[in-house]
Amino acid sequence: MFHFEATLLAHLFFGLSLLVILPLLRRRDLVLHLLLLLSLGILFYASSLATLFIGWEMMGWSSYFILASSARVATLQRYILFNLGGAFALLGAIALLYGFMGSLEYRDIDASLLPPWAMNAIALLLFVAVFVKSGIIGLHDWVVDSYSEATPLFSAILSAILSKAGIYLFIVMFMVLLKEGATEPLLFEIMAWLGVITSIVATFKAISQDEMRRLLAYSSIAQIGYIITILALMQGFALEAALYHTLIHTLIKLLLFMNIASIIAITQKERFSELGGMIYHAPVLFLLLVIGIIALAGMPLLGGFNSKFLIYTALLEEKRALLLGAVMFSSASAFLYCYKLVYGIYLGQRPQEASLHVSPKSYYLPQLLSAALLVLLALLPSLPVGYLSVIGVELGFAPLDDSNLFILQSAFGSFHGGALMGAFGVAFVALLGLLQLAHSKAKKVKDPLDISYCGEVPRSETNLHFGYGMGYELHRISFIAPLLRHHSRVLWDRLSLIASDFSALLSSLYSLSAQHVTLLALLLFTLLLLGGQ
Amino acid sequence: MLLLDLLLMLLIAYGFGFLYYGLYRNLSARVHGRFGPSLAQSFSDSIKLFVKEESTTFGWMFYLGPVIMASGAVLNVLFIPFLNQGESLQGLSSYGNLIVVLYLMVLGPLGNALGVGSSGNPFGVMGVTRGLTRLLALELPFYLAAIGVMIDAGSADFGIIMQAQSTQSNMFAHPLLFAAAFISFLGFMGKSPFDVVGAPQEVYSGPATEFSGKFLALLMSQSAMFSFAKLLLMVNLFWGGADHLGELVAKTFVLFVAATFIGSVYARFSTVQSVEFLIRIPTLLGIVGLALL
Amino acid sequence: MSLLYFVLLPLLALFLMPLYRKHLHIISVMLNLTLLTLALTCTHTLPMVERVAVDLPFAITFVLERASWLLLTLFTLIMSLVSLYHLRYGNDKALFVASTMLGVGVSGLILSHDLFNIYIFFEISSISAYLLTALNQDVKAYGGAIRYMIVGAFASLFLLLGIMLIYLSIGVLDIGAIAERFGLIEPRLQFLILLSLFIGFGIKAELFGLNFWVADIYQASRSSVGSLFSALLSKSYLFVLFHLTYLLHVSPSQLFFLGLIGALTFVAAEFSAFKSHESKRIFAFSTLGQIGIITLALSYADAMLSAAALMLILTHAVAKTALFLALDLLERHFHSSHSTIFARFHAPFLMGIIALAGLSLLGIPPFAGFVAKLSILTGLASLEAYGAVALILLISLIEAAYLFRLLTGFRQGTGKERLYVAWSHKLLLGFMVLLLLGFGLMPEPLLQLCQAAAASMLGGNHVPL
Amino acid sequence: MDEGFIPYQQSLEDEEQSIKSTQSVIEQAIAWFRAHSMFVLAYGTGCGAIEMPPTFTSRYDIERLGVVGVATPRQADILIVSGYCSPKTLKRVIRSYEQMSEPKYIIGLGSCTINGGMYWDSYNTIKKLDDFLPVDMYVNGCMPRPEALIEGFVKLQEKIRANSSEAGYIQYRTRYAHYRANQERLFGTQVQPRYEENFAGMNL
Repeated sequence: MFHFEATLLAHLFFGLSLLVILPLLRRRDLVLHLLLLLSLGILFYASSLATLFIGWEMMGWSSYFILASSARVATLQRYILFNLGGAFALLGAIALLYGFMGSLEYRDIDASLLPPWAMNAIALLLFVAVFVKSGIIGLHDWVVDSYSEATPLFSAILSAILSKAGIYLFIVMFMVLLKEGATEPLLFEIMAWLGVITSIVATFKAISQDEMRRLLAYSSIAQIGYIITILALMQGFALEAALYHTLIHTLIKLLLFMNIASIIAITQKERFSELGGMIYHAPVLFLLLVIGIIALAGMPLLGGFNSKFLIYTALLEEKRALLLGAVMFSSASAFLYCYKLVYGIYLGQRPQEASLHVSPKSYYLPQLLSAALLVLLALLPSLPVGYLSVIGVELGFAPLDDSNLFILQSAFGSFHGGALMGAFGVAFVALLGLLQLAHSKAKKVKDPLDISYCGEVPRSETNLHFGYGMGYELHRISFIAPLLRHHSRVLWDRLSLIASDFSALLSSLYSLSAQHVTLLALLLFTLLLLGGQ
Repeated sequence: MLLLDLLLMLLIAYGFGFLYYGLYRNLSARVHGRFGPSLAQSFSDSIKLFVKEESTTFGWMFYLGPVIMASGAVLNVLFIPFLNQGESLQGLSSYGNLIVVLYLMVLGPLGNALGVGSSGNPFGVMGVTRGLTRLLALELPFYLAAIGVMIDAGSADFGIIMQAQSTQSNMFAHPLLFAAAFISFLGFMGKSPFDVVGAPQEVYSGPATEFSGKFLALLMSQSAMFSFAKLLLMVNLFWGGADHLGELVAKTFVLFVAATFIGSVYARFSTVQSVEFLIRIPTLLGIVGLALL
Repeated sequence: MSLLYFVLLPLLALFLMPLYRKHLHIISVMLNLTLLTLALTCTHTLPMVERVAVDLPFAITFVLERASWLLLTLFTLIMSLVSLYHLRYGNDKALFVASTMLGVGVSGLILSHDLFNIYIFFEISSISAYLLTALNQDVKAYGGAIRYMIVGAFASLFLLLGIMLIYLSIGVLDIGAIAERFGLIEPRLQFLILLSLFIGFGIKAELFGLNFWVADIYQASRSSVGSLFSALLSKSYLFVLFHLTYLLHVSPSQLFFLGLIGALTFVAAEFSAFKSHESKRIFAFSTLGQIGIITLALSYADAMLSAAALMLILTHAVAKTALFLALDLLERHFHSSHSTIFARFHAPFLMGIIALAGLSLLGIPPFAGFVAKLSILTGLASLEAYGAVALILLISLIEAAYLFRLLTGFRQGTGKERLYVAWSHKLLLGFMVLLLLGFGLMPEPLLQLCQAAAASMLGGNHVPL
Repeated sequence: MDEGFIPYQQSLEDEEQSIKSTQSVIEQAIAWFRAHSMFVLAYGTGCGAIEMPPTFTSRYDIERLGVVGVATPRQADILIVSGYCSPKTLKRVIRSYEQMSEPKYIIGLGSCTINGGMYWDSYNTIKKLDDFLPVDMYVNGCMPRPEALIEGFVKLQEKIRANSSEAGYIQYRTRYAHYRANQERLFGTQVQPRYEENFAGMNL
């Protein structure tokens, strides 16, 4: 049976969230954070759907109350309503399952007993729950707003930990509990495409953001889009690829959000337009962020590539060429926001402004750990494979070969992490040496404003950091511009307006005078009397 | 032995890279009705830059940017096999595969972009932005073609991909995929009409604006090697690779000349235009090609 | 131990109250705690029957079986909590008198086993409710009370009509006897009787079509009174309505109609609350919504669903009481109950209480409300009533929207006042939330009680004449 | 210095021949590469700029000599100041020159850079570029033909190969005070950063 011990996710999430919570000690929201941790525990330890749901909901509301300390009211409303919407869909699925199984214990669930329509209905409801939590496009507004308005530390938890709950739910429900069920394959097909469309749209939206955490929020949505896509294949290697990517993404987002938390602590600024040129003020943070974005972009030499590789080969194996093309497109587009992130904060020119603060030392620990793990995973890409295979093996899928930790095997080829790292290292050192020995001597400019600027001497108040606006040109590209509009927000706003109008109509009934009430009651009586006879 | 092999590969890539670059300047001069510089001109340029007395740097990241970029190019050369058979000139290709190489191709530009960004020059970043935006659309058709090739061969391994073409090269087996990849390849080569990145009329030299002396020299050298790596990639993916060095030179030369002539006669696309063109024509070709697979 | 105590002791207290005017609050607290103890001691002696024969058709028959015991315990508990809450406001004499009377009324309603007494207690509870509404002694309160009175009188009229028709046709008023002989009545007259009873109780139990007065009454009265209305009054009428429904073996189509009314009540109330900005009104609508769900669940006449509905009655009563009492604290401080007041104070404990009680109200784990809601949903699902499941889940989102909007009020705004909450109030409110949490974490005992109660309610407890 | 441009130019050219023989092989190789790869920043300050496009394009094709135009001063070896300079332009010219990496050379194109040319009595142009920046090669005429410019490049190539210590950039470094004084007389002190202040020590 599916068990807590078997879930990498659980270990990972606990370990990492504790790391983030560490800097929070002696703060007021610590209790709520611990409650959140408890809810994760309930979620992972659950042996019945009711318990699972308790964990799920507790996670929702405890995070809501943590969020409440910093977010705007509209954001909070959006957060809780979307989360509850997903949770109620889950509850609906649970109730439906109960209707057929008569029990909510995992061990009593036998999906082969479900009639197809019920299986599909359950699948749809679960999709809603998973999609809302993962922020599938159209249901993503709450993600972005909450990530950007949470306290910097809590954004890290939201993105690194909580965003994976949807994936966990999917794995538990579909791959463990309902795998015998006869779900309509079309549903998974739709899910796969939704995932990839989400990742593309979110990637472009990420590129056009001006706020660090909004960018990263969209990036999270995009990354989870891949995972959704790959999970929809319902295959063993896809499961492993998804889990590997979950692991990597958790590490990356922890690193990046903590990095941004540090930057916010140092500068008190959130927007790229107000930042820039931090590299020589915080070189360590810069390096950590670079590690993060290289991994995020999925380039070799850092762990990010491993999971991308697995995802691609899994899709290749299933011969899903177009799906893979779309995934790779979105993945390649991610370079742009990765660069925007590092440029907007660390590179470019530093705007003239007030003093800098000191970043708390405790923020460095999670970053350093994540970065070290990402490097280690690049060197030994097969390291977590055995760990990841556990669920797959329990489900009867063949595990990936991890006899040589340096080599990540897949059905479509393999690569040697050590060789990549080694070759790069040698080339890098050799070229650096060459550059050092070259006849030409490097002279460092004294004033960062001594740049080639059309023969001009820029003043300190000249805006030289307008590169933060990169991505604006996407609005001019006819294929991309429509993706950048806020369709879903308009849709939900309109829906809420309709509800509000309907509500006004109904609530006007409740201000009737006593005479009218009695008259209505009399009318009802007469009508029923006539109708009933 | 392996080490010698690797060095040889790098030397070949370096030599032929510069030779082709010189050739490019010559050929396009002929197209323009000029004589153009000598074949070794680009090589001379890079040596001259190496021996300039000073180069300006803006800090350590600026210093490391070109190094990372050049390392990326070196890695690309090393991870793509030169020949489709035998032990020699295979480099590290058995340690990687096509997917690795596709991603390694972006490593260099990213390193460079970091260096450019740290100079604080807005023109540099504008160039980088243009490059990355163009990259969005540039990679899509190439990826589609590569996916087709990989699915066709049943592996991402270069050896197997080349072996699968022993009877019929992919260019003829999947002409649409080849067309898609070729248009992308033109863009990757940075030639017209896809050379908006460093348009000197608008953004100085784009990413290279602040690079001087040895940094520029390193960038030129890596660009030569990188171009050769891209030629290799196309030859391996669509022309079945090469049996021996002579064939390799011949095939890369043909490909190179084709790219040069096309580049010489087309005017430059703006960033938006190039993205729209790349998404319209080659991507569609690629999708149809995949559908026909 | 006599069931009469539940009526006589409060009446005694009512007589004592004028004599000890300065200690009304103490009398009230002691009375309610005594009643609670008495109710709890009855656990092992159920069912209990108590008959005081006046003249046979008009005998006073009290029956305490599992279901009514559950409610009686709940009522005495809520009464105790409310009176404990008012311990600090000892000068509020009318409140104690009227609430004690309300206690007599609702206890009598669920204990009574004959229509005559039911009518009497119906009136007692109504009159005390009018009094409670007018407690604030301002224009709004009097207006509300008069409106309430008009509607209430109308309800009594229909109830009386129903009772009269029953008595005229079969000559008995004892419920058990009526249940046995009801089939003898001509079907058309049966229908008329059922309809009159439905209108009579429906108005008081705040069902859709008959409940358009409710929000205004809640708004006109005090928040603490709202807790009594919401937790005791409406629930007791609802209980009697369904008790009669089950006893008289109404047809499935009529049950379906009741379910439909329940669903309508639920939908209309939740939607109405969505746009409301007056917190008492919002809570009133939320009460209506819960009543709707309870009605919907009870209308299936299914053991599991009825148990779940009883559970919902219990959890809702406690949660709503906590909310109304907390609101009362705010109202006393701000002299307003507009929802914006939630943004104007700083009191973490009170804030937490409101939040947690709100979560329970919404049926969010790990609070007791969740168990009730989950039971209702699984019950509906096992009856294949998927439409009802979907409806409840969807409309619950609307409920979440307005409840969480109140909660977000906590963090809005800048100039927040520090609000002092007495430790006794903290203790009281904390106790209620702990109760909710406790039953949420360990729902089994309560669920068993509810199941037993549901069984007795559905089994039609015939007490021989 | 004698009156007139021609004797001065002659003296510059004579000097080269004598120095060349003293170089080592490596120095000569370096000088050869430098001479055969000239990246030009063509600063079109005045009307002389009109002659540069033909020089660079098909008709005269100066790329044969290894001359390429570049856009930024960082990459340039040679700065062509093409014609008269107003103080406003000169400011930018100086800035561009200072941002070039050494070794770097200046070609003064047209008579205006020598003595003001037809603007000899203008109130708003400088008369003698050499007061502000060290000119390595003058191409006189108004305007000089592309042939003349090519001639200038060839002469400059010879000069580069000679690797003279009299080269303009060395003079600019050693006699900076003189140039700076002239510049400050024209612009005041607040405008341009001082050249030596731009760099914080050599070698990273």
